[in-house]
Amino acid sequence: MAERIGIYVCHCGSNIAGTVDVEEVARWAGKNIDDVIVAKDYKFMCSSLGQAMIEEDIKKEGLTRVVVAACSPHLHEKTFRRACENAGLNPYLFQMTNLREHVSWVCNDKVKGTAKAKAMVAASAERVKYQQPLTPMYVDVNPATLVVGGGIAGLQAALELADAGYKVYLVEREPSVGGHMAQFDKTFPTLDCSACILTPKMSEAGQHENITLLTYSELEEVSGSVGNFKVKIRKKARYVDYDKCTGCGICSEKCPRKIVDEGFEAGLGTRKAIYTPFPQAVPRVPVIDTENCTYFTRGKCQVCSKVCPTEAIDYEQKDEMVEIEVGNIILATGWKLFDCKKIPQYGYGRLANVFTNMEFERLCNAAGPTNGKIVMRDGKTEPKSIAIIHCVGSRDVNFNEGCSAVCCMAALKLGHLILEKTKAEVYSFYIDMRTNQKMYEEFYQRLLHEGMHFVRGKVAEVTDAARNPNEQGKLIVQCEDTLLGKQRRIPVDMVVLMGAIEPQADAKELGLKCGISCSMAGWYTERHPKLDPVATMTDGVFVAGTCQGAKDIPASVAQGAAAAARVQGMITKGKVMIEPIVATINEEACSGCRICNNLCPYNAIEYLEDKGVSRVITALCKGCGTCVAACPAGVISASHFNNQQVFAEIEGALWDAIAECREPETV
Amino acid sequence: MISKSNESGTSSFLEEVIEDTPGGERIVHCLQCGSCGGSCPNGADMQYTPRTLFAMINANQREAVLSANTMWMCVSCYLCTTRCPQNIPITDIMYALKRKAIAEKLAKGTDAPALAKTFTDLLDKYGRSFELGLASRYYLLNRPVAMLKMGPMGLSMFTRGRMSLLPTKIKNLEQLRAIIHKARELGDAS
Amino acid sequence: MKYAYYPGCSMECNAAAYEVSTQAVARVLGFELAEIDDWNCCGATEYFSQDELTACAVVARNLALVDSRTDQLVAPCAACYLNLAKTDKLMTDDPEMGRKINQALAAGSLHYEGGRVKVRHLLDVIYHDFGEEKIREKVVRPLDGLRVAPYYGCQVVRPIKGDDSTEYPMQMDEMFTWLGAEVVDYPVKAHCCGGHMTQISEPQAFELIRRLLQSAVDYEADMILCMCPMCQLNLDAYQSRVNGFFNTNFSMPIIYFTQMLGIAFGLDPKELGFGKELVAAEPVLKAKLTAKTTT
Amino acid sequence: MSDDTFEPKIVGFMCNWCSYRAADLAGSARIKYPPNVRIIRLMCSGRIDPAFVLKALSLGADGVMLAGCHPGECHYVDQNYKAMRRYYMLKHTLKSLGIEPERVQLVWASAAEGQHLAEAIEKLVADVKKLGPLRWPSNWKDNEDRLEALESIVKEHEEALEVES
Repeated sequence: MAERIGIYVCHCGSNIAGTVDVEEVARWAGKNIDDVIVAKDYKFMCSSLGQAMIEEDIKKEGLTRVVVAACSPHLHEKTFRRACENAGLNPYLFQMTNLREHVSWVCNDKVKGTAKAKAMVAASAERVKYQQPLTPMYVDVNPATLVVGGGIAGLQAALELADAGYKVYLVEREPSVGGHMAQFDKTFPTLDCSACILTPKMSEAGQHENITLLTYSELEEVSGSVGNFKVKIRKKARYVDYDKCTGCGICSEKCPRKIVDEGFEAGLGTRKAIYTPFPQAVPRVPVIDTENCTYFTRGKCQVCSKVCPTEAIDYEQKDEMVEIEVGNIILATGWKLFDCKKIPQYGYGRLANVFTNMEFERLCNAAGPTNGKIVMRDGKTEPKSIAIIHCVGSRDVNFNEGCSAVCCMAALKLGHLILEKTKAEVYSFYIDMRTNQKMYEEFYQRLLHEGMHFVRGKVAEVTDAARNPNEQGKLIVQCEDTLLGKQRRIPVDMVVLMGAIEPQADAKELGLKCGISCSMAGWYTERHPKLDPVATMTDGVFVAGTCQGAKDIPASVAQGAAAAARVQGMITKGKVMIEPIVATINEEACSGCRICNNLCPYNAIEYLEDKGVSRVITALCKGCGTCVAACPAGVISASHFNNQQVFAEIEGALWDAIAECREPETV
Repeated sequence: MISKSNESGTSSFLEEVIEDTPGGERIVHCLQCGSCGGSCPNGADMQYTPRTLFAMINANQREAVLSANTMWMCVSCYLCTTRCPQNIPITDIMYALKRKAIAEKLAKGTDAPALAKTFTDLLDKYGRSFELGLASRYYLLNRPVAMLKMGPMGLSMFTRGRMSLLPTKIKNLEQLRAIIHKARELGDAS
Repeated sequence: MKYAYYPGCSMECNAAAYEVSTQAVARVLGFELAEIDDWNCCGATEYFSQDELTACAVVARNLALVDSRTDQLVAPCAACYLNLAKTDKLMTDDPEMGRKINQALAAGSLHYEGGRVKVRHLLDVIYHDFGEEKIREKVVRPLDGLRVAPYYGCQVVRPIKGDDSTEYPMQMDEMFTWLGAEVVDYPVKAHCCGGHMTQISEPQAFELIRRLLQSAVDYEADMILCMCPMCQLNLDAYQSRVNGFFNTNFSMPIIYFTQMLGIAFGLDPKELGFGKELVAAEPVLKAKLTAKTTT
Repeated sequence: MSDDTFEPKIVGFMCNWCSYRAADLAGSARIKYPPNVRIIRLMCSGRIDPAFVLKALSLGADGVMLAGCHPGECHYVDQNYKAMRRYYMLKHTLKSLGIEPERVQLVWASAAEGQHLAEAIEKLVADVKKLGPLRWPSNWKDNEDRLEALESIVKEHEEALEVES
């Protein structure tokens, strides 16, 4: 029996009707396309009246298929699917034609626009005939959540969920949560002390009944899909019994082995071979750094074991694998600092008094290696002048094309701290001063008032090659002052490089484990850059904080909370709908060649050894259709995008070419 | 950021510069950061830094650009080029501007075009460069006073066998000249 | 091992010391430099300021003359190296330009396919193709106690990126530690020697030369090692004029790196072209190295 | 039909996540481009079966655009690389069928690159205009052998396609 198709062409006010003759398109479709029962145009199809019209026609005319030619399906596909469903028609028997974004808005010529619109309506109409009723699938959502990364974004997400009463596993690869924020002294623009606002959240997370803290742990493997992920986590051996340790710290105090702390203290301070990264660490349980521990390297010492009052030291401890089940995953894995040695002309690593911003944060920090005294590399001399260089490795196509977003403000903050703590002259070398959040511009004005010097120009080089007695013994910052149009050489005692914020080195690898991708620059790709910034293309996997792109603390916190809210929504609903767009293999016809097996990025195709055929695991399939296109026997089919549907759509789109071919033109 | 359009909307100087420089299209990405002007060993003596020149090119200030001393201060050290955060081939743009300035006789206050001309002529004539010939012709014509100061140095060079009195000629001068002739012809045609 | 060799005009006379020491070092290390027959001048920076297409065609004639059995071309001069490499790259990257250049070459019955010849600087060849082990093997007179300042200049390290840094190249530094010398890590080793500014505008040129000499003196170098005839000429021949201009008293020998390689390999300074430099190296060599040779 | 008035008919296959959204963005930004491309949405460029392209050309299309996310940015991890591999093989097939490979162009456009996509469409339309109409269907009728050749090539092609190296 032939289908009964209804076609609805929207004016969208004058948005479509301005460059497409919508009445003509509807009239033409009604006359020329087979099986079309109703073809109408209407001012605003998405309005309740428009929807009601479609619903009524479905019932009255007994429509079995519906095409709406209006805007992008990304806007209103759901609206019209619902309308169909209301009228008792399976929503997957509906097709949407994009006349606004793809025709009327991009075309000036009404005749040509109308012709294109006809072809696109024909394409939808031919395709819709072959569409099949589909039923969305629903799966239960496990209310537990995994948060990866214990920086401020991850802490925020974990606490929001835990406070709402849901179980959270918080995984952090360092021995303590806190992330980069724990290293900072003050935070811009309010200058509140970073530790004062962060550590309460850290201890809250450490003590929360709903949070299982897995520090010094890394995500090993993820399987399953939204609602029901199975996750393997490697708990690295601390060599300290978590349950016995009271965090008294005697072991670190007595440990005879002192090493430079390249981690938390950014190379400026020291720590012991058994250590907690900083005094407020959560948990307080230390770890043994086996590469430097005398016992592990030379088999002798065991001082920590001897002094531990609770016998918590366990040299035999092994890495442990923990398996957990969660419904959703939030990635909040943060960033890493650009390696400033990659720009040798700035002298980092060669000229002693060139510092990175992270080193300088520790230098300013009252709990840092100098107790907050700003001194040169010799540990005692107070600098008389300091240059802060912006955009080191950012806004540079050789390293990171993007702007790191926070360095201008961080530079202003460091400038303020220097002016507050020393009598030094402070120079900021910037390309553009970017202070575009609440109270940021005001903070810039404050620094102008406080007497920080600003030079607009990207620094060319920092050198110790003096050209005159003035420069002798100094670091000379050479640049063009672009506001003067003149080259300048400014001798200073100390240089601070504002290194770029870069994606974590293993971001891509972790993303692959969770089935999400990275941008060219290495940031996690969100579902929509504006309208869906914390969800990802993989249902049940969310991102928060700097792993999604460079951002400041308020934005990281907001994203952490937003991701938690999205997860709560999933948990509250209890069930999650899965679009029924999946591939299926006709096992009868499958030759078992296994070509499709390796193509699937989600390992959703299994090979059944006993039957000698392949099968799609529906729950894992995301419906990309690559296997469908690749199957040499043509026995894999993609629901809602099967070959018959696509071929029909091509035929419709070329209706005029086909007509020309049937009746060769006479010129 | 430099845009290709200009106030009058006609074919701009910017487009010409892009056309004449291999990789020149990168110029539109200039951030005006000044790492070129800051890096240049002669930057302090430039009338306009390269960055300023790019802004002037964008503003279609053709004559001012071509009569600037900037490109004549360029020593082809390529520091600006390798340091440019936008990969603009700055040194090559300087070469393109030198050629334009010479062709349009806008080069001012510099002996560089004369040196280039003398050098090129000698090359065309002998196929090799000839230091004494270059020195005598170029200095006598352009900088007779400087020539006197060069005397002692020239003598030291001569006594150490580092200055030859006669030019070396290549064997197949005919072939070289034919190539040069054809290249000029092709250059003039385009 | 055999390489095609493009000496460049300076090597014939002004930089004869570079030429003889290069050949001497080649003999010790066991490689042959087969001079391109009837090569012509590379045009320096001057031809490119005048006429790009013709300049490229003039350079390309040399590439086209490289024996078809060789695909490695060695140039000891920085400017020659860059002009040859740049022309080759342009012909590879820009087919339209390649076509035009070949049209010009055709007038002399020549043809060159971009990318056929790999253009290399002498330092690159000695550093990579022989390397630490082979070079150490040949050392008979270690340069212990001699403080050398390797000077790279510009056009070998920039803009064509090799595997060394464009800002702080290290390959000559490393090579001289193999020879036992104390290598001075001074900040201007890849800055400009003044180039042709010595001919155009002396104040600028002299200032650039002064910066290099001053830095080497600040870091207490005994000599500057260079790898380009133009750099050597500017730093050596103009040194007394720089002294006059700034009222300084630099007396810094400027020696080709191949000359010192030769010394370390035990060759006689005479066959390495010593004595041709205007600021004599002899006193330094005597003071620092004579004691060694006798032991 | 003179060359001046020739308006090529082109089918565009675009992935749901990047290139289709790029086309949406071109629309909302009111960027104008020639109205010759009729867009068909697929979930991923990896879904593009070479047979779709041949089908379109055989029905009278003068050109085909394939568009997907940038390499490394595929929403299905890396399926666009598979599209790219197929595209190169497809070009060989087209050549052996005597069709100018420039009629089929692969474009990467992220959801933010409306302008880039519009420019790519402009280029494809201009390129196809230069080549003139394909008239494959009528040529086809003239030559039954070619039909067979096409079928065998498609088959061979598909078999060779996905063998892992």
